Amino acid sequence: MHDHLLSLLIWLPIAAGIVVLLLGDRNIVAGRWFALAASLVTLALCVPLVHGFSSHTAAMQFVEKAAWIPRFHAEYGLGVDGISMPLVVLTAFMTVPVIIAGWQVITQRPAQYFAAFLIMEGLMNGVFSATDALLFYFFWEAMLIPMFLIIGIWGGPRRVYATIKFFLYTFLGSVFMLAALIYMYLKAGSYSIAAFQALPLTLIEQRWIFAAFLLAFAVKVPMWPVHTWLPDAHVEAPTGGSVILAAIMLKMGGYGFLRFSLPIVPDACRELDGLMITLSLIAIVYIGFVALVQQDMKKLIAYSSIAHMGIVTLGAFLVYAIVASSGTTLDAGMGLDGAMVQMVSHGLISGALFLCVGVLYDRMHSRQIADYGGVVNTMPIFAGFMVLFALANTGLPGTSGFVGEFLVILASFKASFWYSALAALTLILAAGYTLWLVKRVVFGPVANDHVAKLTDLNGREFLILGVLAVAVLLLGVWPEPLLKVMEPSIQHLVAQAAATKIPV
Amino acid sequence: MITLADLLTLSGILFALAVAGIFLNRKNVILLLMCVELLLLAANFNFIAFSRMFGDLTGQVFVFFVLTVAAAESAIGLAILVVLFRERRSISVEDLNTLKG
Amino acid sequence: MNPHLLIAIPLAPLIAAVIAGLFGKYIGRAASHTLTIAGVAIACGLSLYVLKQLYWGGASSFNGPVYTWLVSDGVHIQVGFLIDRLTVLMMSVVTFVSLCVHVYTIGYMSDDPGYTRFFSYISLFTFSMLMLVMANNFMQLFFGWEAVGMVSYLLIGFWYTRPSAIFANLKAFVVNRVGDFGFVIGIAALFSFTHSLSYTTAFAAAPHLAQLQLPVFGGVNALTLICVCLFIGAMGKSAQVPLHVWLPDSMEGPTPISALIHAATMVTAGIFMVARMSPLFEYSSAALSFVLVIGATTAFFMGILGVINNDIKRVIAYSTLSQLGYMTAALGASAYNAAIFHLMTHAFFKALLFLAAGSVIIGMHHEQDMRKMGGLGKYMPITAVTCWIGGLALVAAPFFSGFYSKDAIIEAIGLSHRWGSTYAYWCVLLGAFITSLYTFRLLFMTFHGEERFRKVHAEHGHDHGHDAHGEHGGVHEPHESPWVVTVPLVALAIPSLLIGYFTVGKVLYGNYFGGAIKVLPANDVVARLAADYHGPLALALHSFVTAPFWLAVAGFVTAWVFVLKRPDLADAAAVKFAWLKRILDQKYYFDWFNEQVIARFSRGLGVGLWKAGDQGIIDGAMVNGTAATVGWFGGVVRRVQSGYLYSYAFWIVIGLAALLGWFLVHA
Amino acid sequence: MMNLHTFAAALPEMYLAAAICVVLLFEAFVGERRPGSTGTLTLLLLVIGAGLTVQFADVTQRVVLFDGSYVADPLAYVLKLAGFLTVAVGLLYSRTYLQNRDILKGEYYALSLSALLGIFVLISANSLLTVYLGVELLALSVYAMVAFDRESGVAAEAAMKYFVLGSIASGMLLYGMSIVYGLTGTLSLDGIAVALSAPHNLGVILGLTFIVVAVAFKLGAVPFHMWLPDVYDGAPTSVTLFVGTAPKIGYFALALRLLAHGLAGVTVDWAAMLVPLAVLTLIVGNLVAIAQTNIKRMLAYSTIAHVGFIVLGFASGTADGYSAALYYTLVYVLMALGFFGVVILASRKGFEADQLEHYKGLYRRDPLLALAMAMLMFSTAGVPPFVGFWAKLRIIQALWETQHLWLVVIAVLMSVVGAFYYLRVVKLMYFDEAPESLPDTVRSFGVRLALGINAAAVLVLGILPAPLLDLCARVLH
Repeated sequence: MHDHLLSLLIWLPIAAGIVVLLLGDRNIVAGRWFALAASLVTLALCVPLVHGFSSHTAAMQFVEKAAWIPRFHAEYGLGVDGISMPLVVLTAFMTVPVIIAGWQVITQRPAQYFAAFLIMEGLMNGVFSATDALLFYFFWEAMLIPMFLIIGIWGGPRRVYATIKFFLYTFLGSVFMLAALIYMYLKAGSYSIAAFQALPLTLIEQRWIFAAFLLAFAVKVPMWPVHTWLPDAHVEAPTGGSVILAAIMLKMGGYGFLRFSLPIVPDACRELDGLMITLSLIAIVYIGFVALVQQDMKKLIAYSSIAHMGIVTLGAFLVYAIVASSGTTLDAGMGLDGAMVQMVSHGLISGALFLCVGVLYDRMHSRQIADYGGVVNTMPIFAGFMVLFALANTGLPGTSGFVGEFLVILASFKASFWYSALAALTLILAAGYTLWLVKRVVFGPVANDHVAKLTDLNGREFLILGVLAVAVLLLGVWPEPLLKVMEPSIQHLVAQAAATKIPV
Repeated sequence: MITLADLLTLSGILFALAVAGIFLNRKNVILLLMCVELLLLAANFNFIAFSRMFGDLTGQVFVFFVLTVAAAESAIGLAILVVLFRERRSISVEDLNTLKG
Repeated sequence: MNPHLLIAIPLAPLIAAVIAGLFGKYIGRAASHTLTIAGVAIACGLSLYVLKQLYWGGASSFNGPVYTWLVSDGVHIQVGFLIDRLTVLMMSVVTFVSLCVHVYTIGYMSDDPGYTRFFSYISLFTFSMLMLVMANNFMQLFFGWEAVGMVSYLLIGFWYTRPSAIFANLKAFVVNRVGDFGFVIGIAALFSFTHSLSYTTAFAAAPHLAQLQLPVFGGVNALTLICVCLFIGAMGKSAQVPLHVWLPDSMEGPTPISALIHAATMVTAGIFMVARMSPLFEYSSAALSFVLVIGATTAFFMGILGVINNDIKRVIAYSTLSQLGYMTAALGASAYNAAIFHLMTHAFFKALLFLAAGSVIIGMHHEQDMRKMGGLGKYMPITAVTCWIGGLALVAAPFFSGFYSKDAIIEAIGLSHRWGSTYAYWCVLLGAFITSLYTFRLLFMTFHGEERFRKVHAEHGHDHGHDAHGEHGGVHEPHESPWVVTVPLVALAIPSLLIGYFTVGKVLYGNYFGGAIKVLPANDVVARLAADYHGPLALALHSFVTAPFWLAVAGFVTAWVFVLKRPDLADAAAVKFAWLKRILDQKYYFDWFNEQVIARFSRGLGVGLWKAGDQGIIDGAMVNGTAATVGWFGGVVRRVQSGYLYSYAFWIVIGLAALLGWFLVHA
Repeated sequence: MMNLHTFAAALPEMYLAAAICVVLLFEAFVGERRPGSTGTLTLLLLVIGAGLTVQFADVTQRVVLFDGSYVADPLAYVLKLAGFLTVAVGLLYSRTYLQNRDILKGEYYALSLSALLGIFVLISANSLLTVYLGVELLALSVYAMVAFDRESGVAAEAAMKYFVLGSIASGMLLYGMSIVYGLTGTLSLDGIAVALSAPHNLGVILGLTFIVVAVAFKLGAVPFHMWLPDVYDGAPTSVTLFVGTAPKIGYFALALRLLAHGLAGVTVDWAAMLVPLAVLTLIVGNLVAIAQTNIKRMLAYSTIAHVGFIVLGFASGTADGYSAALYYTLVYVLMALGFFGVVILASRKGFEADQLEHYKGLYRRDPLLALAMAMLMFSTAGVPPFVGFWAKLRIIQALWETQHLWLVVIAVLMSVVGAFYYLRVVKLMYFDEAPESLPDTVRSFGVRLALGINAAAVLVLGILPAPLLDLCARVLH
């Protein structure tokens, strides 16, 4: 089984999704349970994945290779290393709560709902475990379709605008990447990512390719100024959609930077490092202020996601600044570690926060902060979770939110005082917007009789929030296991990024 | 003595006339059909001229084919014209504008 | 020393807190408080045991890891303990005060629905504080640092239905985050030079760092930058001007919290941290001057605010600010051990004062306004006596614990030659007068004079919070509080009275701290004080001929005149110096500035960036703009398809001509 | 030496010619009494034809017949097979539609077969004469088909426009051919390929331009595209389906035989001419499609946009480019069959489902149809995992191979613009509520099955693209 584990992780959920689709809305009860079972099995498949994963090598593991398009040297190649494995696990982990969250809430076309998410899971696992660029792109794009439908069918009032915006925005970003991939294929004679990473490229070529990658990944992350699709998409998407968007899809941008930009066009990255760091810092500060004044809970969390992903991109591109300023790669890996941890942690926290909003939305069908107040009086347990995740979102030590930010800030000073100063502003801003949200929604006297009628979490909601809470705390108290898995790959990545690929 | 150049010039003029006729005429579809015929004739002229120059017959054979096809073509054209007239009670080019945009 | 034993110290309260927090509902109130008290008691006992080991048992200090938090890029970031005499002193104080507060809470919160939650919080706080104190590296220090802030956030907002409370806790957290912002940068800076987060490495690197320049702000000394950044963190936690604004508001929390967190322990974390970092600060005179000036300013100006306030808890809160200023100023003068010594004594008597105030508040049925009290002495004798003891300790009356610590600070600053020390000296000196003025004003207004509460029961009963003796008319006699309240008072009164007398010789002038605190010989003012130290008795007798003592007496007299003898004079003065009073009522306009300028600006900026930047330029112009343009263009091109045959033909000819023209020309 | 076997390669054409006669006779004697039976017969004949083609016309290398005016090669084999299948499927979809508008006549089938014959002649043309005959045979049959519904005025108008403009095009084609003949003295494409090898020569360019314009017109490249929307819009949907599919194969062959083969010597010239045409075509096609409210018109403009891609393939002027274009053509035909099929199935007697509004909430009324349409739309937009993605990929690859950076950028940008109006269809079907009053869709099992297979093919070929990609590359190398 080990030699087809990744294939299973990809195709099992997809197949399950199709089955659910075929079961249809008529026997949805069976469909639901089947979907849940499928997602749990997929999660269970991660156990051998984690267990069999060797954290002593940067090489790809669980490698699978099969001919796909021999004439164009594109193969069905799968494999995970320390960078992708955690993200695969995160994907499998976050899908379960999404399935559970939609349990009774989704009444309209439920079969398609669960099917869409299962298929998404498979495709996302594909993105993270593809070792062939064409295969990667294949999954990367295919994923847009289910998300497009999820937002469009189960979304809010402006869902059509939001989903088309989402699709075109990301599509625009991706097609340029495709052009770049084909270009490199023609030079490298193969679509394998490893071949691309080994391919020498002149600085001009690298600039163009970097630009193409930037467009694709920056939109996904999203980085300022191509972030405006995210708030709309989040606000309109159903809870599950928001969770997957925030928890996994955004990570693909970060993953793309680590897997493609840094190792494939290191010289262009070195050259444009300042730009990337500036954009990241703008995301952290600018977006922080924007988040402060949001009136819609989901929008607020969406903006906070952008700010937190700013930490990720900052950490990713610190490498060059550190090498430039200190002349050594010492501590360069710390930024990348921080970026990775931040991705995983943000996946958990933002997912949890969106689930919290979902819990409220299911009861009051409003996301407006103004409609709430004093929720703690009627939903104490929920309030407990909400406050916990909010504090985690502010990067409180002891929660996973702290680890990534701390590492990135530590590393950033090595590059420049100002980087760390601006990055550290997130401490203040995040505290500002998150806790102000909590103050207005959770605390205070009961605001209106809708709030007065609220009922506290049911077992289902308690279960998913509880699991996430445990995960957030565990990762915060003892991140070493995660770091251990990543370390060799990160070191390898640092080496790749520090090297030059300009042919002499 | 008629040179190749003369013939080519003539065919060129014919061609130009035909084309001009097609987009200058706003009245009658029949005229269009005639222009089309003229167009084909211009081409035929070339073929004949060249075949005489080369002294091989293929060009003229081609012309025979063209003439045949032209006949079929005008047949179809007139047929369409009939249908059109039945529907629209008009064969004015000006009225052929319900499909646009 | 046995590490497992050390681990048990923070763990006991943590476990208790978790159980009480998660299962409080099921195990019930009694179980919860027994459990948490047991947890803290264990911690306290063990701390005292460790203290004994270290001081009398001659055990050497412990510095070792507990577990590896993470390894990033070869940097091992560990959770670990550094237990030396400084640490263990803090541990003992924290756990002891915490224990008293736990017991006291049983009575104070007896009828609060959030009873178990409260116990869980304060136990959690004890854990966090211990982690902070026991840390041997900056990561863990920062963890404790933020954790105590988080618990304080939860506790200030404990009565979450009070708008004022949830405003105060948000304010507290954000202001603290401003401090932590500096703190984390300081840590990052230190890390970037030492490539490690452990204290020992950092301390070792200090002399070297003092030689380095950083190319920011046109070149600053690396160590100065680091120390100032770290101290900004301390300013947040220890409420130094201008980051002090959160502390008075934090009085919205239940009184035990004010005693434990906002007087005795958490707010002193900053003081402790600087003392802990003395090996760094010692090498940066500039940073120490900064510390000195900030501290002195806080000590004097915040004290003044105590004089005009009528809320019994807020008066004590301002006094806390002022006393923290004293400690900070002491740090600035390199008199670290004096600062720690004052921290310890202050912890006892200030906690005492708060708990006494709490007892008064219970006695007055949750009335906090001193103008509605008076003459309570005969109704609640124990409270009154203990409160007097605390007060006298606060004003540094000879023989009282506060005297030994505070006097030393004033003396030390007087001896210091550091830049700003003169200004600081005058601040702390006059501070002595102010201190005694507000202290005695509080004592007189509360326990003596006419029984004003009889007049005011009409509008009595504002802002009850959760107390169950809710709405009720008619006068009710103030009554002494139950034993669970008074016992802690007594328990704290004893050290407030005595601990200074018995420990000053060792802690302050002896070599108690050993290597825990580093002072360069050149800066060592305390050593010079020690030179003419001849025992606590002599010190106390000598004080009768010193300025601070007489200033305190002056304060006493003034308070007596204005409060008891001629209350009308106070009002007259208020009228005469109306401008001054307005400034003071506005607390020097700090809050006004924060709310009207900073907060408003941030929101304005946010709205601006959102509406103009995101929605206007990016979305409006770029995104939707492009879409609109494309659509519009499509509509235009569409019209070319006019439907007329001849125009179609015409386009064909155009195309043909264009191609012909272009290529014939270029052929 | 010259026995029947020599002509086996030309079997499809001969068979088809015979088949046309059979259909006409059958219609004359039986069809009158049993309406629809002719249709069945035609389908049967087409299937048999495909079978015979596989049996006899599967040549392994280039076979030249009839004094070099006819060629049969693997490419021709593939294209003819595709032609048979396309027409068969198209007619299958059209059946009910024709019935509902009582134009279910034998002539319709005869015309489609003769059009197919024209396509085949084009496919196997190896001399200017055959090319011309193929073009005309195809064009004349299609003119007639467009005007087939005698009750419809717009159809007549469309036919007339198509006819006139088409004639101009053939006139230009002819004129260009005459000049080429004048330059080379031969009609055989092989001969021309040998004779014409000096690019940038005035005479060549003169002739070339006329030919290029004619080819561009047939393909529907801007600014010679104007007939296309009107014809797609005005013709009965079944005819639109036909015009939109099979002839593309023929015109691809036209471009390939005439330009890529015959005028190979001056590739630089005609490729250079195709570049601006392709760019214009991409831009105009996509932009105007956005502004459409009639789905047939929208699909017409989308066709133009796709033609832009196909022309780009030719513009690269390399064998790989041609195979990319071939792949694109086949894929496009497959998808066009699908979505026009959906349009046909969504229409009923007296109701033409030609407005975009008619697709609102189609998901509710007919989930399967909506699903098929959605898959086809995503595929046409070029989104994986559907086959349309590979078509675009191949074109971009061909452009990269010839260093056409800017063409790549434009192609890529336009594929994004294009995605918008395909998404809009999905949005209408899935996100909007169905208005009442829309009639049911056609439920006949066979047709739906065929459509299902059609849509499934789009997915399967998308996930496993290797075979078709291989085929297209092989037949052109």
